Amino acid sequence: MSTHTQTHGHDEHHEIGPKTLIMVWLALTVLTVVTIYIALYDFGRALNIIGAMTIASIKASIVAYYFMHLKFEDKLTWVYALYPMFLLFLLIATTIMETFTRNPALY
Amino acid sequence: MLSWLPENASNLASGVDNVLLFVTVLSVFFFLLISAFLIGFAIKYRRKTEHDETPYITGNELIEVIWTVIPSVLLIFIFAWGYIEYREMRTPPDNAVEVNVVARQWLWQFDYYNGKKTINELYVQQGRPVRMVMRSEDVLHSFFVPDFRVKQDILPGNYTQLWFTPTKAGTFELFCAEYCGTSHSQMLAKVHVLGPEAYAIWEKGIGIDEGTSVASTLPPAEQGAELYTNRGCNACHSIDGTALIGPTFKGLFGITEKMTNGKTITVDENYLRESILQPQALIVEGYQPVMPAFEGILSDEEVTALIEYIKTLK
Amino acid sequence: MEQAAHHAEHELDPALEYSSSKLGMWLFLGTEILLFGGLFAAYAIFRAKFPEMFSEQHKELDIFKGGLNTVVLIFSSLTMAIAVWAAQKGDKKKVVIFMVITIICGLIFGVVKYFEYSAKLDHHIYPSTSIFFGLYYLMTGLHMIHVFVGLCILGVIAYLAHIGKFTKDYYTPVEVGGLYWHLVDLIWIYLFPLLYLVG
Amino acid sequence: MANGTAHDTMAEPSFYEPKGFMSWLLTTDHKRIGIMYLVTISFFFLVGGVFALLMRYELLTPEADFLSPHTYNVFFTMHGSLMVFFFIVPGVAASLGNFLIPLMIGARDVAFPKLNLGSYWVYLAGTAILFGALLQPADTGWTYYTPYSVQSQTDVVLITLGVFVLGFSSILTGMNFIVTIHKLRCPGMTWSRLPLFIWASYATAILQLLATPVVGITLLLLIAERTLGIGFFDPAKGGDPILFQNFFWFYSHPAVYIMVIPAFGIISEIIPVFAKKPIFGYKAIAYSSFAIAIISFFVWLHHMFVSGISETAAAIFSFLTMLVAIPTAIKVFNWTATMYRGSISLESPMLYALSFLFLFTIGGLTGVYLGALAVDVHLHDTYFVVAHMHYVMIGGTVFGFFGAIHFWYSKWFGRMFNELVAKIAWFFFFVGFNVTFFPQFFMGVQGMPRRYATYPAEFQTYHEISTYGSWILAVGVVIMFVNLIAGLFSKEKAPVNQYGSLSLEFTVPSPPPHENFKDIPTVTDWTYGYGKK
Ligand code: HEA
Ligand code: HEA
Ligand code: HEC
Ligand code: CUA
Ligand SMILES: [Cu+2]
Repeated sequence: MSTHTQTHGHDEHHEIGPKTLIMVWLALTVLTVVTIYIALYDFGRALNIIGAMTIASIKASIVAYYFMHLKFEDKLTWVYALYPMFLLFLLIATTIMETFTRNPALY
Repeated sequence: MLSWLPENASNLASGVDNVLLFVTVLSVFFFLLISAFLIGFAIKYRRKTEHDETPYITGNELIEVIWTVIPSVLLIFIFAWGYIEYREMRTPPDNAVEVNVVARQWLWQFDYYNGKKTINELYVQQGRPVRMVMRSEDVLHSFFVPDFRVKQDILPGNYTQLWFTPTKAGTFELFCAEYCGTSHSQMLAKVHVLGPEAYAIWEKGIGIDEGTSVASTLPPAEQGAELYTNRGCNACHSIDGTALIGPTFKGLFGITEKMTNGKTITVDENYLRESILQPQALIVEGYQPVMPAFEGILSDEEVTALIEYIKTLK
Repeated sequence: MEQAAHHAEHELDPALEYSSSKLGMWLFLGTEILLFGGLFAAYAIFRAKFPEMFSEQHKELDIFKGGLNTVVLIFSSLTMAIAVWAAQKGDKKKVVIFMVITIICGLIFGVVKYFEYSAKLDHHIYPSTSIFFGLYYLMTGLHMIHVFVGLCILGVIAYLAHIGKFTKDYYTPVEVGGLYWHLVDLIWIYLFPLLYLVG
Repeated sequence: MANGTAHDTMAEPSFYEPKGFMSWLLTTDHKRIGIMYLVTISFFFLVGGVFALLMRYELLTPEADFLSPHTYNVFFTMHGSLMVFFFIVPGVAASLGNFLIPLMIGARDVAFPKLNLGSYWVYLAGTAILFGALLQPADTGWTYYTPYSVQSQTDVVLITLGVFVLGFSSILTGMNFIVTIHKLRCPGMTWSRLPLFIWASYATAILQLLATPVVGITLLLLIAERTLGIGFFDPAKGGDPILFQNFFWFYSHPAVYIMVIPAFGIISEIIPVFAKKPIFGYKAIAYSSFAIAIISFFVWLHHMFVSGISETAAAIFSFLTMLVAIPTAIKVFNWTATMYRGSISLESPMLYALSFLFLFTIGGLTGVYLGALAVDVHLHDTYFVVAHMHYVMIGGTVFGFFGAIHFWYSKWFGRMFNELVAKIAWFFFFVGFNVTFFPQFFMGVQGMPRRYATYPAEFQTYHEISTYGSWILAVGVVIMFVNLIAGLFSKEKAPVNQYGSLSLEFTVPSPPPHENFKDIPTVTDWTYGYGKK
C-alpha cells in the first residue's frame, strides 16, 4: 500500500490547545517540586533513586505524550520512540551485569 | 596426526581440540554441501539460449523449516560444548601452585611462592597444576601459550587468572596476545616445563636460573647475546643503531652521554652495571625513566655477560 | 530541463513532507537518546561502584541553580508547545512571540549554567577531579551543546515565521524544531535528579 | 515487462547536466551523491590497500627489516581505520543505497535531498580530518583500546575525531533511507513486492541510526579522557578499561552487519537475474535481515571472551552469538536454492555473487569457531581472527560490492566495461584473495598472534604465501579499476537493461535522467517475476 494515499492532509491535523498544555505544564512543575522535596529525605539509596527515576519517567512520558504529540502518532513513530529506549536499557543492563559478575574469586 | 594443531601440552588442550575438530568437521561438511550445490547447479543449469524457460519456484516451507532447524540445533550444541570446556578452563583446582605474573611494556616478570623471580622465563612442573595470578603495570597485555590452549588478558588495576597443568616436559612459547604498543611483538617469553627432579633442583636452587644451566658454558659475550633476547632487552634496545624506547646498544660502550640531571658520563663497565641494575639512578637525556630494574633478577654473572656483549657491538 | 529547474524545492507534496520530516526527526531523537546512552550507562556503573563518591560529591552541586534551570526549561517546553499550536492555527504573531519566549528561556538556562560552571571552576573542581565530576561536566556539557544547537535552530525558525514562511497548512519546521527542543528538555528531566538530587 | 509502467519516453534525458565541479559538490541528486560516495570510498579502499600491501611486505620475513615495529603498528591502525570507517561502513550502504533506493522504489529522490548532500559533506569533513590523521597517525589498532589509547604518545585524538564526525554522516544517511523507504514507495510497491536490496538497506539503516551514536559517545569519552584527564577508563582513577570495550563493541558488532547486510541485498538482486528464477524464500530472506539487525545488538561481548569478563556474561553472549548465525544460514541456503533449475549465465556480476557465496560461507563458519567459548580462548587475537574478518569483509562485502559495481555499471554510466577483462580481474582477485587469507587460518590455529611486526621463524612459510597472495590480489584490483575507468570512455552506449532484470531501475534510461521517472510508475508485480508461472 502506498503511503502517498495514506498520509492525511493538513486539515485533519490534531491539536492540543493551550489549556491542556498549561495543565500539563502545571503537572510537570508539581512533579519537579515533588522530586526535589523527596530527595531531601533519605529513604535509602535504592528507594531514592527509584523514586527519582519513576518521577522523571512520568515527566518524560508526559512531555512526549502531550508536548511532542506522541498521542496522535502512528505505530511506526511509537516503535521508533520506544526501541531506542529498549536498546539503552539493554546497554545499561548488560554492562552492569558484566561488570558486577566479574571474577569474584580474585577480589 | 593433526599436524595443523599446535602441540598438545596441557590438560586443557584436548578439550579445546575436540570442540575445534567438531566445528571443523561440521564446517567442512556444510561448506562442501553448499559448494557441491553451487557448482553442480552452475554446470547443470548453465544458460543455453537466451530464451531458456525456467520454472516459477518461490519457496517451499518444509525445506525452509528443515534448514532452519538443523543448523539451530547444531549451533546450540556447539555453544553448549564450548561452554562446558570453557568452564573447565576457568575453574582452577585448589591444589594449584600459584605464580604471580606482572606484565609490563614489554616484558614478563614471574614471582614464585619461594621468593624466586624470573624475567621472560616461566618455570613450571610437569603434571602439577599451576595458577597464574596476573596484573599489569601499564596497559592491557594477554598471556597466551598456544601449546597449552590458554589465553587471558591482563589488566592494570585488576587481577585476572588462568590455570593449566602442563603435561609435557620441554620449552614452550609464550606470547603477549593483546596489543600493547610499539614492542608488542617482542613481548615474548619461554615456558620451561621441568620433570619432577629438574623442578626440585630449580626450586631449591639459590641462583636465579640454576637448574636450567642454559647458557653458562658459553663465552660471556655469546651468553650476553642470548640474554639480550631472552631477558627482553631487545624490546627497547636495538643493536643496529636505531633508537627505540631506549638508546641503541650499538657503539654504546665508551661514548660520552648527557644525563637528565645535567651530568655528563662516559659509558664504562660500572655505568653499564648500574644502568642495568638500577636504571632510575641516571636517566639518559631524551628518554623516559621506564626501564625496569633488574636488581635481584639478573645474576652478577649475567650482568657481566651482557656488558661483554654490549662491548662487542661496535 | 524544466523538471530539473525546481528540483528538490517542491519535491514532496506538503502533507508527505510533513509526515516524513516528523518521522525523520523522531528517528534522529532515537539517535540522540543513544548518544546520551553511553553517558547514562557510565553513570549507572560508576554509581553502583562508588556509592560514597556519588552521595558525597553530588552535594557540591547547586540544587537551586539546577532546580531553577529545570523550571525554566520546562516552561520553555510549554511555550514551544503553544507556539506549535499557534502555528496550527496559522497565528503568525503568536508563533513568533512564543518562540521568542522559548529562546529567551534557553538563554536564561545558558546563563545560569555559566554561573554554575564558573562557581565550580572557582572551587577548583574540574572534569578530572573525580569520576563523578567528569560525568557531571560531560553530561551537562553535552546537554548544553544541544541547548545551543536547539537555540540556533529555533532562532532560524522564528525568523522564518517572522517573515511569514509558515501558514496554517505548512508549519513543518515549527513542529519538527519543537520536537528537538522537547528532547533537550526531556534529557534534562533525567539529568537533574541523577546529578543534583540523588547523586 | 511485468513490472512498472514507466517507459523511456522522456525527451533526451540528460545525466551530466548541470556541468562543472561545483555542480557536483552542490548537487542534491541522489545518483550524483551516490557516485561521489563511490569515488571517495574507492579512493580510501586503494589507500587502505596500499597500507595492507606494505604490511604484507614487511611480514615476508620474521624480522622488522622493512618497517620499524612502530611504523608497522601505525600502518595496521590506519589500514583498519580506513577500511572499516572510511571505506566499508559508509561504502556499500551510502553509495549503492543512494543510487539505488529511489530508483528501486519508484521515487524521484530520497526523502531529504538536501540533508543527503549534507551527509556527504559531513563525510568529507571527516575525511579532511583523516588527512590530518594520516600525517599524525595513531598506533592503537582500529579498536582504540584503553588504556593504551590514552597513554600512547601518538595523536589518537585526530583519527577518533575523524571517525566521530563520520558517524554523523552515517546516522543522517540511515535516517534519510528509513524515511524514504517508508514514505516514497510508488503506488503498488507494497512491502511484499519490495526488492530485497531495499529490505537489506532498511535493516542496515536501523543499525546505522541506533548503533553509531554509541561509538560516537565512546570516542568522545576517549577524547575527553585524553584531553581533560577524566578517568572513566583509567583504573588508577577508579575507571574501568573493559567498559571501553563494552561501549566500543556495542557499536562495532552491529557495525559488521552494517558492512555485510547491504551485500546480502546485492546478492539477492544479482542471483535471480542471472539464474532467471524468482528468489527462493523471499520472506525468509527479508525477515532474516531484520532478525540480524535486531539480534546483532545482543552479541557484542563475543569480542571480549578473554578480556576478563565473567563466565556468566561469556556464556550468555556465546549463546546469542550462535543465534545470529541462524538467519545468515537461512539466507545462504535460499540463495543456493534460487539457482536450482535456473538458466545460469556466468557473467562478471554473477561470478562475484557466486564467489560471495563460497567465501562468505567460509568466513561465517569460522565465525562460529570464534563464537564457541573454549575455541575462542585459543583463537582470540590470532591470525585466525584476521582471516575470519577478511573472509567476511572482503569475501563477503567487497565481493558483493564489486559485483554490484559490475551489475549496475551500465545503469550508472550508460557505458560498458570490457567483460573479458572483468573476468580476468575477477580471477586474479579471487585466487589472490584465497592465497592471501586462507593460510592465515592455519597460522592462527598454530598460535600466530595478530598485530605482530615481528614473529617467530616457524610461521614464515605461511606469511610468505600470504604475502605473495596479496600481490596477486593487488593485480586483480588494479586490472579491475583500470577496466572500470576505461569503460567510462568507451564509445558504445550500453543497453537500458543489460542483463534482463525486472527491477524498476532498469525501466529508465541509462544513466537515469535527473528525476528518474517522468511519471511515477505503478507497480503491479513483485521484482522477481522470472520464469514461467
Ligand atoms: C562483515 C563483517 C562480519 C560478519 C558478517 C561477521 C560474522 C560473524 N562473526 Fe565476526 N568479526 C568481524 C566481522 C564480521 N563478522 C570482524 C571485523 C572481527 C574482528 C574485529 C577485531 O577484533 O579487529 C570479527 C570477530 C569475531 C569474533 C571475535 C573473535 C575474537 O576476537 O576473539 C567472533 C566471536 O564470536 C565473531 C563471530 C562471528 C559470527 C558467529 C558471525 C556470523 O554472523 C556468521 C554467520 C554465518 C554462517 C554461520 C555461515 C553460513 C551458514 C551456514 C552455511 C549454515 C550451517 C552452519 C552451521 C550449522 C554452523 N567474529
Ligand atoms: C574492509 C575491510 C578490509 C579490507 C578490504 C582489507 C584488505 C586487506 N587487508 Fe586488512 N584489516 C582490516 C580490514 C580490511 N582489510 C582490519 C579491520 C584489520 C585489523 C586492524 C587492526 O588490527 O587494528 C586488518 C588487518 C590486516 C592484517 C593483520 C595485521 C596484523 O594484525 O598484524 C593484514 C595482514 O595480512 C591485512 C591484510 C590485508 C590485505 C592484504 C588486504 C587486501 O585485500 C587489500 C587489497 C587492496 C589493494 C591490494 C590495493 C591495490 C592498490 C594498488 C596496488 C595501488 C594503486 C594505488 C593508488 C591509485 C593509490 N589486514
Ligand atoms: C621497557 C623498556 C626497557 C627494557 C625492557 C630495557 N631497557 Fe634499558 N633502557 C630503557 C630506557 C628508556 C633507557 C634510557 C633511560 C635510562 O637511562 O633509564 C634505558 C637505558 C639503558 C642503558 C643505558 C644506556 C645509555 O645510553 O646510557 C643500558 C646499559 C640498558 N638500558 C641496558 C638494558 C639491558 C641490559 C636490558 C635487559 C636486560 C634493558 N636495558 C631492558 C628501556 C628499557
Ligand atoms: Cu604486551 Cu602485547
Ligand atoms: Cu562481532
